[in-house]
Amino acid sequence: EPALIFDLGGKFDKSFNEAAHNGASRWAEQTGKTYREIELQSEAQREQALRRFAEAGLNPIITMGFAMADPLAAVAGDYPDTKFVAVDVNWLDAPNVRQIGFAEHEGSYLVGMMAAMASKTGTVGFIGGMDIPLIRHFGCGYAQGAKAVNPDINIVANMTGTTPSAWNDPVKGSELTKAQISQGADVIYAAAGGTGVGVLQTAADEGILSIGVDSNQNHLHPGKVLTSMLKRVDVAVYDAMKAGEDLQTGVFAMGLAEEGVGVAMDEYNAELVTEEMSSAVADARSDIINGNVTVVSYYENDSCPALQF
Amino acid sequence: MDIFVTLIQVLDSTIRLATPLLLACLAGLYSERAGIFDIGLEGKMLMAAFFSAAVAAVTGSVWLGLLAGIASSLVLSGLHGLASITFRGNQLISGVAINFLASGLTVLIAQSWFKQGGRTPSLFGGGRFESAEFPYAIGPEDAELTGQPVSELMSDANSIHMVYSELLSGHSILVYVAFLMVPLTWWVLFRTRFGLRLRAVGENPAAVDTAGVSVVGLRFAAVAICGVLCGIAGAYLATALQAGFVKEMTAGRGFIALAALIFAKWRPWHAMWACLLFGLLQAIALRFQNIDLGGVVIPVQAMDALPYILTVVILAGFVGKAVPPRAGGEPYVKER
Amino acid sequence: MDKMPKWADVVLIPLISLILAAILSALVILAIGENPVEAVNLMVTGALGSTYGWGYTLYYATNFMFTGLAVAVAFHARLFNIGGEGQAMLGGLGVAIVCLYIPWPHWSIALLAACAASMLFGAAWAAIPAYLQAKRGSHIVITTIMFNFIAAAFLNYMLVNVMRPQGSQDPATARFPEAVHLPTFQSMFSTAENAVFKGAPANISFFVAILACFVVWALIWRTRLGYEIRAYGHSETGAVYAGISPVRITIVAMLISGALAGLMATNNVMGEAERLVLNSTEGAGFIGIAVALMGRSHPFGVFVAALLFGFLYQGGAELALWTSIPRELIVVIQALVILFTGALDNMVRMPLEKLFLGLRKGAE
Amino acid sequence: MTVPAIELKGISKAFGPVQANKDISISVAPGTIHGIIGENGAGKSTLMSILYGFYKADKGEICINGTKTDIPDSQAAIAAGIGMVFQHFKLVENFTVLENIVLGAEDGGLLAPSLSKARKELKELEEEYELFVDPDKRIDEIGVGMQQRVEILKALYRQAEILILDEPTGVLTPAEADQLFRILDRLRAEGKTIIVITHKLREIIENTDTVSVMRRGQMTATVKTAETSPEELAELMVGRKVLLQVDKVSAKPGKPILEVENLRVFDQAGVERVKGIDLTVRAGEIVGIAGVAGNGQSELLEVLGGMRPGQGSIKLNGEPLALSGHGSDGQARRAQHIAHVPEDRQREGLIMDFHAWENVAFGYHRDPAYQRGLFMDNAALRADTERKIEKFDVRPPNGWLTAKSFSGGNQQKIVVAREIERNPDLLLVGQPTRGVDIGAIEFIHKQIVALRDQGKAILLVSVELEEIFSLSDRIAVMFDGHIMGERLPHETDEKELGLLMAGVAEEAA
Ligand SMILES: Nc1ncnc2c1ncn2[C@@H]1O[C@H](COP(=O)(O)OP(=O)(O)OP(=O)(O)O)[C@@H](O)[C@H]1O
Ligand SMILES: Nc1ncnc2c1ncn2[C@@H]1O[C@H](COP(=O)(O)OP(=O)(O)OP(=O)(O)O)[C@@H](O)[C@H]1O
Ligand SMILES: [Mg+2]
Ligand SMILES: [Mg+2]
Repeated sequence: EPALIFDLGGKFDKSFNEAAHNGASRWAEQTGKTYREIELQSEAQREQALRRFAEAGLNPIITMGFAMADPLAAVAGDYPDTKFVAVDVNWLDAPNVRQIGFAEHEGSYLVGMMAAMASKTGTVGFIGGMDIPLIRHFGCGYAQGAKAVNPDINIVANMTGTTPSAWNDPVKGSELTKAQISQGADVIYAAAGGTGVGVLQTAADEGILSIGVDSNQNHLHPGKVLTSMLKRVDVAVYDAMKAGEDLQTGVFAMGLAEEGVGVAMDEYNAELVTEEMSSAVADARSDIINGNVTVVSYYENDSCPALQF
Repeated sequence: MDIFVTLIQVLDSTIRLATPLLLACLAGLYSERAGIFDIGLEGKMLMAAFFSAAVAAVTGSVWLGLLAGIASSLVLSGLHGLASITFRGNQLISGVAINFLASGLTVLIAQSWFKQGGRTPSLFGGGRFESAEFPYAIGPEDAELTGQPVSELMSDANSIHMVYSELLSGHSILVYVAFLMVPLTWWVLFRTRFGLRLRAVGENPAAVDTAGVSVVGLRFAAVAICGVLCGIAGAYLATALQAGFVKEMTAGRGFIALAALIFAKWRPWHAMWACLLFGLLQAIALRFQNIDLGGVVIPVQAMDALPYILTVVILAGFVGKAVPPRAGGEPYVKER
Repeated sequence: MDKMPKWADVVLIPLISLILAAILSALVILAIGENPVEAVNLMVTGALGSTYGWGYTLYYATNFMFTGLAVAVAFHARLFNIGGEGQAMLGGLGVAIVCLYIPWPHWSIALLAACAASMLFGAAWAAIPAYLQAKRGSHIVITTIMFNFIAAAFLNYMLVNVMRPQGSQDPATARFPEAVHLPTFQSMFSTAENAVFKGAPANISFFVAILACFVVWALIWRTRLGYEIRAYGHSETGAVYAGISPVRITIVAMLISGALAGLMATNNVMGEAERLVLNSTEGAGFIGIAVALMGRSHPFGVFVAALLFGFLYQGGAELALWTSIPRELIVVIQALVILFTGALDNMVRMPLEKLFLGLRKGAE
Repeated sequence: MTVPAIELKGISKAFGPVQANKDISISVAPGTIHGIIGENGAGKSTLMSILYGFYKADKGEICINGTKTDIPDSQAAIAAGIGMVFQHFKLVENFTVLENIVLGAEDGGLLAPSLSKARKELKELEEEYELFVDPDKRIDEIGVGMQQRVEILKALYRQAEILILDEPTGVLTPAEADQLFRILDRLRAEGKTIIVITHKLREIIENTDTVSVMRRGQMTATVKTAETSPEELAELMVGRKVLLQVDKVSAKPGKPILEVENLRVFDQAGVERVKGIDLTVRAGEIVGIAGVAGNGQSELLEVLGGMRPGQGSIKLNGEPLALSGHGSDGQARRAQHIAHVPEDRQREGLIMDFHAWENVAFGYHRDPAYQRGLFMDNAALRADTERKIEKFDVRPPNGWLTAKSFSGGNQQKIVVAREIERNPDLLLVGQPTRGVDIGAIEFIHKQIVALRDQGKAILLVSVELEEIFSLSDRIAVMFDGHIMGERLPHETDEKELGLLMAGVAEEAA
C-alpha cells in the first residue's frame, strides 16, 4: 500500500498538493486500491510521518515539497527496503529515493511568452505567494519568456508576504492584482496557492487575463484565464503509485521533454489562444527541448537575468 | 497627473483594505467600551466569512449569506458573553478560545459540507455583493460601451470626475455601510441613552448597577452589536472583496483591528482614521515593492514589514498612552 | 475561610472541565461522521501509549513550556506579551548563528552558548516594545503584534537572502554540524537491547524547560525581583510607594519574557530541526498564551498545560496519520479545552462551591 | 404610633462561608435620622446594600411604609423611594456631574432632552437644599466633598424619600461634615427618612434621633440618642471599655530631624500643587498638617516619601536628600530611615492580593534581614509577621490571609505595624484612621504617640481635625499649596483652624 505525505499547505491548496491528490485519486479509482495520506501540520511531523509510514510497511512513500529533503536524508537510510518519492527534490544522495525535479522555469517561460503575446498594454504581472526561492524560480522563468517575445516588456512582480498566511490571503492577492492592473498589467500570472484564487477572481472581475499554476485552473473563470502553467505532479504521483514497490529510484527531471511541465490548453481558453500564440509556444518548446534555447534557472543561478527580486 | 492617478488608486485600495478593519474595529469598540475585552474579533470575522460564503453559495443569495454570517458571528458573541459576563470568566482566554474554535470549525464544516478542502465553491452572480456604481461615474458599463478599458477612460477623465468614479463610486454597499457606521456609532455612544449607559458600564459597572440599570443586559447588548459588526466584516471579506471562503482568510485582520482600536483610544472617528492609516500603509506596501533607491534596492521584506514598523513608530512618536475603559477586562463581581 | 477545599479547586474543577470539553469534542467527531471512541483511543495510545508517542508529546510540550513561561512572567507584571512568536523566531536566529559560525568541540558547550544566544536574541526582540511601553506608554499588545510581523519579515530576509547555503532551494540554513547535535531521548535512554523513544524529537532541552520552570518559580516567588514584579503587576501605585520603579520592572520583566520565548529555539531549532527553517515556531508563541492562561501563570500550571497541549498535538498527529479526520479537528478540540478549562471554569466552580458549602453546613 | 418608614425583619445574608448579617430586625420611623454604628466588618454596609437591592438577602423581609416590598435590585429600591450614597462612591469618573445624575434616570432614548431637563431640575434642587455643584465638571475634576453632593443629588433627583448614607463623613472636612448634617436636617424637616452609618460617635450624638449598634453581623442594641452617651455606644460596639481621648504627656522636642525649605511640587499635568513651603519637624514631636483634602498635603507627603519628584531642599538630620532622579525614590527614603504610612492603604500601602506576611515586607523587601543568599527568606518574613500580628492585635491573626480579606482597620494595623516597627527617624503618616473603627483608632493613635515618646519625629497629615488635635504637638495648616500658619494645639480651636483651612489669611483670622 502506498502512502502520500502532503506539504503544510494541505491537500486542497488548489495547486501543488491538490495535483498530487488528483493523481493519487485517479490511481485509486482505476485500480480500486487504497493508499494512506497525511496532511502535515508541523515541521516536526515530517520525519515522524516518514518513520511511522515506513514502519507500518507502507511502500512507496511519496512526499511533497522541497522541505521534505532534509528529513528524507535523515530517514531514508534507516529503511533501505522502503522506497521513497520526493517531489521537488533533486539533490539528495540516497539510493532508495526517487527524486523528481520539475523544470518550473521552463513551463513558466512558455506562459510568459503567451502573456507577452496576449498583452495589449505591454505590461504583464507576476504575483507570488511567500517570498521563497521556489517562487522566484517561477517568476524568473516567466520573465524570461515574456522578454523573449517582447524585449521591452514591462514586468511587474509582487510577493504576497513573508509569513505562511501569504499562501492563504486572497484579499491581498486581489489588491495586488488591482495594483498591477493600475500599473498597466493586463495579464497576470499567479503562483501563490490559495492567494491565487483571489488573483484569478479579481482579474476576471476587472476584465483582464490571468494565468493559473500547478493544476489546470482554466475552468475557474472560463474565458478569463489565459492558460495554466501545468506542473504534472499528478502524473508523477500516479506513476509512482502505479509502479508500486518496483519503483525506479534516482534523480528524474521532469521538464518540457518529459511533459512534466507544460501549458494547459482546453475548451475554457480555446478562444483566448491565437494560432500565432500556440505555434510560438510549440516552437519555443521544441527549442528548449533540443537545447537551442536555455532558460536560466533561478535555483542554479541564484539570481535572475530578466527580473530583479 | 500620473502621480495623481497613482495616488487615487492607492487611496481606492486603502478604502477597500480599511473596510474590514473598520467594521471589526467598531465592533471591538462597542464591546470594549462596555468593559468586555475582545481578542476574538478575528475568529468572529472568520466564522462569518465562512457562513456568509457557504449560505450564499448554497442559496445563491448574498443577502441570505450576510444574514447567516451575522448569525454565526452572533453565536460566537453569545459564547463570549456567556463566558465573560454570565460566568465571569477570563475575557482574554475566552477570546483566544473563540479564535481557535473558528479557525478549526470553519474548515471542518466546510470540508464535510463542500468537500473542497475547507473552501466554499466560488460565488457568482447574486451570490456576491456587486459594486455600487454612482450615476455619471466611470464604470465597467462605460468600458463596455466604448470598448476601452476602465483604466484608460479613467486617466482621460478630469480629476474630479476621476476621484468621484474611482474613490467614491464603485465600492460594495458594505463599504458605505462601514463608513456610515462611524458617525452612527459616534451618535449612538455620545448622543443616546443607550450610549451613555454603555460607556458607563465600561467605566464603572457598579455605578450603572446602583442606578437601577442591568449591567448584564447592557454588556450582552454591546457584545451582540460587536457580533453583528464582525459578521458584516466577515461577509464583506468573503462575498464582496472575494468570491468565496478560503481557510484562514482573515489573515490576522482581527488583530490589526484591535491594534487600531487601541491606537484610536476607543473613539469612533479616531478608529476610522486609524483603520484608514493601516489600510494606507498596506496599500503602499503592496504597490511599491522593490523600491530602487539609486542602486540600493530595498528588499521586498522590508516593504512587507513597513506597515508594522510605521505603526510602531507612529505609536511611539505621536500617540502616547492609551487608557482603556476603566472596568475593561474585569468581570463585574458583586460578591467576592 | 475558603469556600471549598483546595484539592477541589486544583484538581476537581479542571478535571470536570476537561471532561466537558471531551464530551463536546466527541460530539463534534460524531457530527463529522467518525467514531469518537476510536479517535480517543488512537490519540491516547498514539501520544502516551509508547515511548515514541511520549517522545513527540514531550517535544511539543517543551516548546509550549518555554512560550508559556514567557507569557506567564510578563503576566505577573501585568504585561500582555503577544510577541512570543517573534521572540522565539529571533531566538532561532541566535541559535543558528551560534551553531553555524562557531566550531564547538562538544554539544554541551554549544548548548550553553545556544541558550545564551537564544535568550539574548529573544530578549533583544522584546526590548523595543518593552522600552516603548515603559517610556512612551505605547501599548505593549500592539507593539508586540507588530513585532511578530516584523520578525517574520526579518527572518525571511535572513533565510532567503543571507543564510541560505549557495544553491539550496530551501529557505533554510545549512544543517548544523554534527558536534552541536543535541542528545535525543533515544540516545539518552536507549540500551543496547532496548531502543526507546525511537525517532522521536524529544531531546535534552526538555530538561532545560523543566529547569526553566523551576527557575521561573524561584524567580517569581522566591526572589526580590519576583516580589517586585508581582507587586508591580498587582498595583502600580503600590509599586511607586514601595520604591519599585515601574520603568525598570516593565523592561526587566519583558526582557525575561523575551529570553524565555527565545529559549524555545534550543528545542525546535537546535534539538529537532538542527537547522533554521522559515516558520520554525509554528504558532507556539500563540499556544503559549493559552498555556499561560490555563496554567494560571504558575510554572507548575504551565508545565501541566504544556503537557496537555503536547498531548493534543501528538494525539492529533496520530489521528491525521491513521484516519481521514481533517487536522482541523484538533484545533477545535484545543479550542474546547481552552474554553472549558480557561474561560468557563466558573460554570463548574459555582455549583461546586454551593455543593461544598451545603456539605459543610450539613456537617456542622 | 405611626407606621415605620422602613422595617427590616429577620434579614440574614451570607457571603460564602461568612455570615455578614444574622437575623437582623430594625425599624425606622419616618422623618427621623437613624444612626448605625459598628466595628469594621460588622455588616453595616451589607445590611444597607440589601435594603438598596444591591445584594439579595438570603432570608427576611422588607417593609416600606408598612407594605411588604420585594427589592430584588436597585431599580426596585429606587421605585420604592430609596436612595443610597455608598461608602465608595458609585460615580463614573470621566462623566460630568450632569451625566452621572441622569444615568439610569433618563427620559427617552435621546440624551439631549434628558440632560436639559435634568439641568433645570438640578437648579431647583440646588436652591432648595443648598447643594451647589457645577453640572458640567467631570467627576475626576472635583473633590470628594463635591462628589458626595453629586451622590445625594442623584438620590434626590430620583425622588428618594428614604436616604441611606454609608460613612458619609469619612472623607469630609469638619466644615463639610457640618454642612452635610445641615442638609440632612433640612431633608428630615421635609419629612424624609435618613439612615447614616458612621464610625464617629460625636456625629451620632449630635445629629441622630435613634441609633442602632451592630456587632459581628448582629444587631446588638437600638436606643434613643438622647438617652445614651458616647462611652456607652463605644462599649456596645467593641464589647469593652474604650478610651475616647488619647492620653499623652507633653512633647519634649529635640534637634530638628526634618527641615524643608522652599519645596515645590508639580503634578503630572504640570500644575503646581505645593508652592514653596518651609517646615521643620523635631525629634520627639508630632507635627500635624491640617487642611481640606486637595490642598497639597498629599503631594507634600508623597515627595517626602519618595513617590514623586519635587524642587527645593529637604534635609534629614542635617543631610540633604535628593528630590528627583537617583536617590529620591521610596527605596532611598527607607534607607534614610524615613517610614511612610500612606494615605491610601488599599492603593498604595498594601498589595491587596499578597498574603499578610508578604505585605509585612512591602517596601522593605530589599532589607538584608529578609534575604538568604539569592532568595528572600520567607520563613523570616513569616516569623516577623507573626510577631507583628500579635503585637498589633491584627484580627484574624493569620498571616496567610490576603490583605484584602482583612477589614479596613486591620489592614491599617498591618501597615502601621510595618512602618513603626522599623524604628524610623522620621515617620510620615497620612490619614492613619480613615474609615477605621474606634477600637482600632485608639490602638493606632497609641502606637504613634509611643513612637514620639521614643524621640522620633512624626509628620501627620489628616483631614480629621479631631485627630489632628488629639495627636499633634504642633499644627500647620495648608491651603492651596501654602502653609497658612502654625499653631500650638492648646492655643487654638477648631474655628480658627477652619478659617485657615479655608484660606482666610492669618491677620484676618
Ligand atoms: N462583596 C462581598 N463579598 C464577600 N464578602 C463580603 C462582601 N462584602 C462584605 N463581606 C463580608 O461581610 C462582612 C460584613 O461586611 P460589611 O462591609 O457589611 O461591614 P461594615 O460593617 O460595613 O464594615 P466597615 O465599617 O468596614 O464598612 C465582612 O466581614 C465580610 O466578610
Ligand atoms: N475577598 C474577600 N473575601 C472575604 N471577605 C472580604 C473580602 N474582601 C473584603 N472582605 C471583608 O469585607 C469587609 C469590608 O471590606 P471593605 O473592603 O469594605 O473594607 P472596610 O473595612 O470597609 O475598609 P474601608 O472602610 O477602608 O473601605 C472586611 O471586613 C473584610 O474582611
Ligand atoms: Mg468599609
Ligand atoms: Mg461598610
